[in-house]
Amino acid sequence: MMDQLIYSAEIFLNGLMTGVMYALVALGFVLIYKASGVFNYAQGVLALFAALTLVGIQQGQVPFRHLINAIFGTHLESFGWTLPSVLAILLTAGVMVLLAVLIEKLVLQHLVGQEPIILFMATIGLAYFLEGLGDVMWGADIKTLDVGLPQGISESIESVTAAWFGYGFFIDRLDIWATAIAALLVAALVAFSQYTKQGRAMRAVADDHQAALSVGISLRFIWVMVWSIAGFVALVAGIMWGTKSGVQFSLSLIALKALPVLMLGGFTSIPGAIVGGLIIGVGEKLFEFWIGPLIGGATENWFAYVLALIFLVFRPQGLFGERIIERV
Amino acid sequence: MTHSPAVETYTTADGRQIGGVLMDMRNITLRFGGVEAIKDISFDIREGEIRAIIGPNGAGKSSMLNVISGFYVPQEGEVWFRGHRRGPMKPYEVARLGIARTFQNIALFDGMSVLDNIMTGRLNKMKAGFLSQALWWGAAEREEIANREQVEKIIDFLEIQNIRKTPVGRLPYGLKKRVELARALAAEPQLLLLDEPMAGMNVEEKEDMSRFILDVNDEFGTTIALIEHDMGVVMDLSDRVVVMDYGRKIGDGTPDEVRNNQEVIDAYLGVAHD
Amino acid sequence: MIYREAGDFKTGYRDDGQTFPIRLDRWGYYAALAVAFGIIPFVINDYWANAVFVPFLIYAIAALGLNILTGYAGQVSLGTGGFMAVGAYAVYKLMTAFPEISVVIHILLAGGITAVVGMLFGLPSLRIKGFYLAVATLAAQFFLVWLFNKVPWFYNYSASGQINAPERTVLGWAVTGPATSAAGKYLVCLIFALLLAWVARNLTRGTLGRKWMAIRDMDIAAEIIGVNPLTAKLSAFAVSSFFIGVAGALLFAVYLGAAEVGEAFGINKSFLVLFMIIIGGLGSIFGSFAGAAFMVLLPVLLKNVLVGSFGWPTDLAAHFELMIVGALIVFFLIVEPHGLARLWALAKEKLRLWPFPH
Amino acid sequence: MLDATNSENLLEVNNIEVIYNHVILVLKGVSLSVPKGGITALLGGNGAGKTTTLKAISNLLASERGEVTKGTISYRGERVADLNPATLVKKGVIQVMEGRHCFEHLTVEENLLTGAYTRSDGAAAVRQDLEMVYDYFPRLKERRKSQAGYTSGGEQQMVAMGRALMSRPETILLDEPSMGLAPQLVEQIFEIVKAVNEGEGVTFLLAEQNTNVALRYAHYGYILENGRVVMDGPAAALRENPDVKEFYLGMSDEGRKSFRDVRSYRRRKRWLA
Amino acid sequence: DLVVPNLSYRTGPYGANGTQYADGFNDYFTLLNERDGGIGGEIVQVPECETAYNTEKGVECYESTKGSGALVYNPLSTGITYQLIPKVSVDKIPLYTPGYGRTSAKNGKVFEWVFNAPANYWDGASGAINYLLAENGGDLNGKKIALVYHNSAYGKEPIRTLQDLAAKHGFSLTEIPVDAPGQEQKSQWLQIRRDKPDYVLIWGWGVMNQAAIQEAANIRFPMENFIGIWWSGSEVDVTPVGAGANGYKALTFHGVGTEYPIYGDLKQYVIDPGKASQGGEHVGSVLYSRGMYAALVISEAIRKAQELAGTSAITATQLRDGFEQLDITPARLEELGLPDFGPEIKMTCDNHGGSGMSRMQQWDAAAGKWNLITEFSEPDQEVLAPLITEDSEAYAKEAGITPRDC
Ligand SMILES: Nc1ncnc2c1ncn2[C@@H]1O[C@H](COP(=O)(O)OP(=O)(O)OP(=O)(O)O)[C@@H](O)[C@H]1O
Ligand SMILES: Nc1ncnc2c1ncn2[C@@H]1O[C@H](COP(=O)(O)OP(=O)(O)OP(=O)(O)O)[C@@H](O)[C@H]1O
Ligand SMILES: [Mg+2]
Ligand SMILES: [Mg+2]
Repeated sequence: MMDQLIYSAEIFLNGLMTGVMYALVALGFVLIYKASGVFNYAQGVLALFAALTLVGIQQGQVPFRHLINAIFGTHLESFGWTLPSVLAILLTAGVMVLLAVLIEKLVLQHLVGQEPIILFMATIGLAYFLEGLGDVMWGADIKTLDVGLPQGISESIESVTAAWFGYGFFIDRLDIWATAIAALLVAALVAFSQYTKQGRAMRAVADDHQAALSVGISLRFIWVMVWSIAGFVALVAGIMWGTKSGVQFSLSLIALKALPVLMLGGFTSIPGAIVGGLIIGVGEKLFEFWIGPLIGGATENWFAYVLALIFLVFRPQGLFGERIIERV
Repeated sequence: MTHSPAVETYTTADGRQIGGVLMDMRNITLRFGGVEAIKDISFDIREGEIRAIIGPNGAGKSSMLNVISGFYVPQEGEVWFRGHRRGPMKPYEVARLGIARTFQNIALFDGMSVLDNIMTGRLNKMKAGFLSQALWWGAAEREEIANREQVEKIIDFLEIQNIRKTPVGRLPYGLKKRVELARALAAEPQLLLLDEPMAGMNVEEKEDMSRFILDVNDEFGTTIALIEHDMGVVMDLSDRVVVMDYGRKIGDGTPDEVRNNQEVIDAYLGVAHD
Repeated sequence: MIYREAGDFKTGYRDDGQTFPIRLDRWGYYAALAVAFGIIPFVINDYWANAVFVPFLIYAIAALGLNILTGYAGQVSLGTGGFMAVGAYAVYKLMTAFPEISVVIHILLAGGITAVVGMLFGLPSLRIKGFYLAVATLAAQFFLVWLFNKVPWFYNYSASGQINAPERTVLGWAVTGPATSAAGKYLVCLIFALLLAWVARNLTRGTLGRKWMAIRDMDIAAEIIGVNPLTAKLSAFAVSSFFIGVAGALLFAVYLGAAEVGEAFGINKSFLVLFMIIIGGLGSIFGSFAGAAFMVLLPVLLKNVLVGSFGWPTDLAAHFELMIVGALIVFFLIVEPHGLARLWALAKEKLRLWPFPH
Repeated sequence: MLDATNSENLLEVNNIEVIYNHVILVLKGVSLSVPKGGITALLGGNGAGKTTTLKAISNLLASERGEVTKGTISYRGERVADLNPATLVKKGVIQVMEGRHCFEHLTVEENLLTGAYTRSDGAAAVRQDLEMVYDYFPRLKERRKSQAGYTSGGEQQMVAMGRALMSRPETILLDEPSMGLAPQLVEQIFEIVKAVNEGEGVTFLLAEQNTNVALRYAHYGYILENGRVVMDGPAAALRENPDVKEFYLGMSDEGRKSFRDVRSYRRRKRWLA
Repeated sequence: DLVVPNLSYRTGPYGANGTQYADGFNDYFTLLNERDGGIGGEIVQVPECETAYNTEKGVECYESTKGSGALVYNPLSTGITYQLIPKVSVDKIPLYTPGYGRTSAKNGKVFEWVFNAPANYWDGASGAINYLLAENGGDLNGKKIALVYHNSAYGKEPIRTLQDLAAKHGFSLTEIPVDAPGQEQKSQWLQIRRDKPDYVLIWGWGVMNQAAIQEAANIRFPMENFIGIWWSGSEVDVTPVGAGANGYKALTFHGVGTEYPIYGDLKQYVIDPGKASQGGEHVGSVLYSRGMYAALVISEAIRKAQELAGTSAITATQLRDGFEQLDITPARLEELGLPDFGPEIKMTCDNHGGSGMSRMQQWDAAAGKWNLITEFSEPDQEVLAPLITEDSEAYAKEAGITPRDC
């Protein structure tokens, strides 16, 4: 029994950190939802795209080389450089801003005032497009992402816990980093949206497009800004997940792990994304540990959703979501 | 509590018969979190009369209608309808008692045509079973035609024949208000609640709307409770007026009584500019 | 001015409520039926059946189902894949447990079972709305897939968890199993699709349909004018799930013949069907068919053009296919957010005015 | 009172046509001019096109799938068609939209601050104007920390006006400020319009259904019907016009008609004959 | 011309793996065409069709290529294989699924049209256990073995076999499912870290492999005790993990690397003239070699069929006969430029699965290559044979097939 408790504690800690990783993806959703009421399904693909671009830039791959090779019969491979991580990250962030501008110009601008489900569909279309584009640009093979983040067990934590409990906890150093970065990101985003002029404008746009226009807020600027920030958040998520499990197609599927986090935390709340992530992370890991063996395991795919569902029945707007104003 | 509804009846100046108490609100209190939207208000609505509720913005008028139609459940107080105390009820159950209403911010079904919107008013009159509907056979088809005839009468009455098939989303404001009225009428209610039916209309349109309200009251004998900010309309149409202010009742009586009540003038009317 | 309404007088409310009020539409519909029953079955081959018609018809049924829920009753669902799986596994269990009973009855029963499951997962819709509900329906999607993968009873304890459709006949014709002819598959699906479309049409134009639409457009107002949200929403979930269950049963038994739950009924199915109804048109029966046709045909067409005609490598073609499908979805939403059905209606409206606009 | 005829025209609307959704023709040639420092009223029934006119001026039509297909609008002699709403706000034209349109989830004060979005004259100046707005609307100061979504209709109207003032506008386009407000509040709002107009010299173009009040406070009026200007003139003159009296003020020769007495056949408007 | 469609997947969750396999498959036929003018004078056409590992697209691909006289299918997907098994028996086209698909298809009496030599999943399971037996002096009593598997038809295949083997050899088996795609496996590996199994087997595909190897490295699980099935043993699975993956082992049923004579020809006839599939990026990788090997077996079956039928333009039915009498001896392999590349493949009417031999390879992270560390060895037919009979007979009953006499 004592063992089980100690194990639970270890799982709890790991659950927290996994939750942070989910939250990183969820954050991007929240930002865009907050600022435009758009449920951006493409967020996961955005993370994939960012990671692909980062690897491509860092390793000097020639974009579209398959296409070029197929059409012109050339054998382009790479530019033959390797850029330092920081520079590559900056350049990628630039690409994400460019992407945000294009998305605004080509998609969002034409869909102002449409129903949410239409916008949601548009982002699914966007997801398809970006997925294809990412493949065409950088190839579909699995890529290794290394920006110098440490990985593997943290020995100090292991030895400390081993001394305390007689069982060394496993904590991944990458997760520790992810937690620190996520905390920073959340603090910065909260401060931004709550206390700055642009943040206020962003929330205003979320409430009422027309009214925001009427006071002179430029929707286009706000949207480009928000999508750029979301693109940057996607880049961070992409770096974390890419370092963890390589950069390839499945990276985009982490979006599915972020959705229950959103539900639980509330679509509009930045702190909600983190808290929701932590609850989901811990919940699914502990459930798998305690209940999983009784019902055959592999419960993690659905547990988060069912947990969020049950939770929502009692609080339909999520933990920190804005109260749904129901008046007639 | 054994309130017996007052049974006295009277006849108005223009010869309409006002009956006994139809709806009796007793000591209603409604709170939202810390906000007390309605504070211990009692009033009644008599059969056949036009009863107005007035008061400044945020006084709790709409909330009161919402209590009547079961959308808000008051923390305290009792609602009596036709001499029976109404227990906690879902809004759709209240609707089945014969209470229909319109809304302050138009609540039409935007994706449906005018005709379908009005037909929704008759949902509770249609009883065909699932199978009959699925196969469009027997009761379902008969019912549809019978109810359609009723609805066409209302369409004629409100003079909206030419927009029958138009999706309501495209209609101008005034017509929407009229369609909402039609939908409420389609339910053949005994009590009709109108929340600012003439907001955003000019005098001419208000005149039209007044005519419809009076005709409904006259021809079908429908009891009407009405919220309005246009004092001209209120004073001209209503038999009795309740005045609310920040959740309290500050006046109740005939239009003339209310018009001359100093508290009402201070809280609501301001200086009269007739 | 061939296409017009003028002169098409209605003399009663019955006529006014008919499905194709304009004579030319009616003719077009009869002509389509004649081709579907009189010509296609005789010329269809395996490729056309398996790559085009059968999936189109089956997805049209699923799209009808989802359209009832999402398009008419306004409840966005991403659980379609899971519900199709219920239909598939139900029909599999029924087929293997009661081989002597007609497979048509099994398919209908599978729909019924799915309807019950759908209602169960529809219960939260009373509290949860909008995207929260959409995401919540994913719980159904993931849970059901897990269940069918995990509990061996559902796949009759086969080693790998795959299910295989045994051969069954209707009136002596094989309709499931490998020996089924192209025409046989096609006709079964066609008949189901038409019957269900007719039922959907009946339901949506009557009382139940109005309740659904009222809930969709403004649920609070609907409740206040007398719609019971519980029965309205649950009936939408039930009817929708019935359709989707039938589609799942057909997909497994008639089309694929073998299925593995995670692969055949994964979340991509849910999205695919949602695409269909949005591209086709929310709240439109015609739109369900148009959307299904679009999403089934487009990839086949693109592949044939890019690989077949341009001779591109398959992977480039596949990547471009993704990009083109994605871009087209966005394009369609921008041009006409209300889908192909609305485009069609607009085109007809223009035709009606032609040659004298305004 | 300002003499409208002699002052410079800030805003000129010249024979504009507006079409929604490529098919619905709503304005069929509307022209008006708004003199600097005046209060100009735009009157007319439901669907006459008042809101559409205002939105055409502030370039808010695009997001409703509407467009100006003919005619020109110029502000201080400059064509506004190519400006986006934000630039227009910077140039001093701001619209208070019909139905108030507060930012529900922002507090009252945050709502007001969004009004200063386009300004770049520093936080101190903004604070000062915030105080000015609170002076005009003391009620808002009390509720500064409440979420706008939970304030009453009248308070929301004040928020919307205050928000517009925060941009230090030269011209305010005010759409139906009286809709749904209690009579006392209507007076109050118009008093404030008058005070701002006289105190800060802000020009107003206001669309109203409540002809009675509007014509008491405005200097000049236009009457719109079915997308056309059917009448215009100084407010005082309009008030005396028999048609306006009958159809917009509800007055007959013996004073105000009762709403109970309108069941009879009515005379056609003269200008439609 | 001979038509051998290549139902490949170069997109979707498993695109990275599918691409390499498809390249090897294509290149081998290109080599035959370029160097020998095809097989028996007939040019081999390899129309490619993208399935994205999706069963419905697989059906579409099957239908669209079948009309052009397809001789054999090799979809590299267990799901699509299950789909096609009933179809090919009606259409009478062989289905060749080396190392994947339905294991009991080995029984040619029931599965007339399906071939899965040289090895199937159960052979693999037994091969892994045999290897461990050899390492432990023939005794696994009391050892703990964990199976980390892809929670799908593919991953579940070996469980029955392993359970039977566990009973036979007295080791304990823990089954740990991982849902697709499987990039998040923290729970699974924390469990492994707690349970401390002696060995971990993995049945993974796509990102799941690499995530598992990464997590194993993270918890410092001894890599030499971590063994993958052949689908979990390619370069893409280990390279992202870097040095941490050193020592990881995987089964294989063919050789790897470019140290075979055939690569000289490949370079001369295919790669240098620029005819390599997708630019020849993956030449020599594990999955490339496997695709090439599959093509080799098919081409040998075609040769055999031509020989039997006495005509070069064979039909699908004739190809079935070719498969059933196929015998690829070591000498023949040597002739083909791939000495000792695979085990001897000998198929008969009732044995469609060959000998089931496999061998072990180990990853050398520093050199960045796989090294073969054992010879080919036989699986435990004593355990496998009854399982195969049982499963195939169950299928025959369900599908109403009367097994043929052989
Ligand atoms: N659902 C709700 N949640 C919180 N507060 C509410 C809710 N509904 C109403 N209120 C509050 O109750 C009070 C009364 O509102 P109500 O809508 O009844 O006013 P009203 O008299 O109809 O005003 P108006 O004339 O402006 O329509 C207001 O302060 C309002 O903010
Ligand atoms: N987005 C839109 N799409 C289509 N038609 C519209 C749209 N907005 C307004 N209309 C139509 O344009 C006409 C004029 O509308 P507008 O809102 O300008 O009138 P208004 O004078 O402001 O009326 P109200 O007093 O009701 O506010 C109406 O018939 C209305 O139905
Ligand atoms: Mg109200
Ligand atoms: Mg207006």
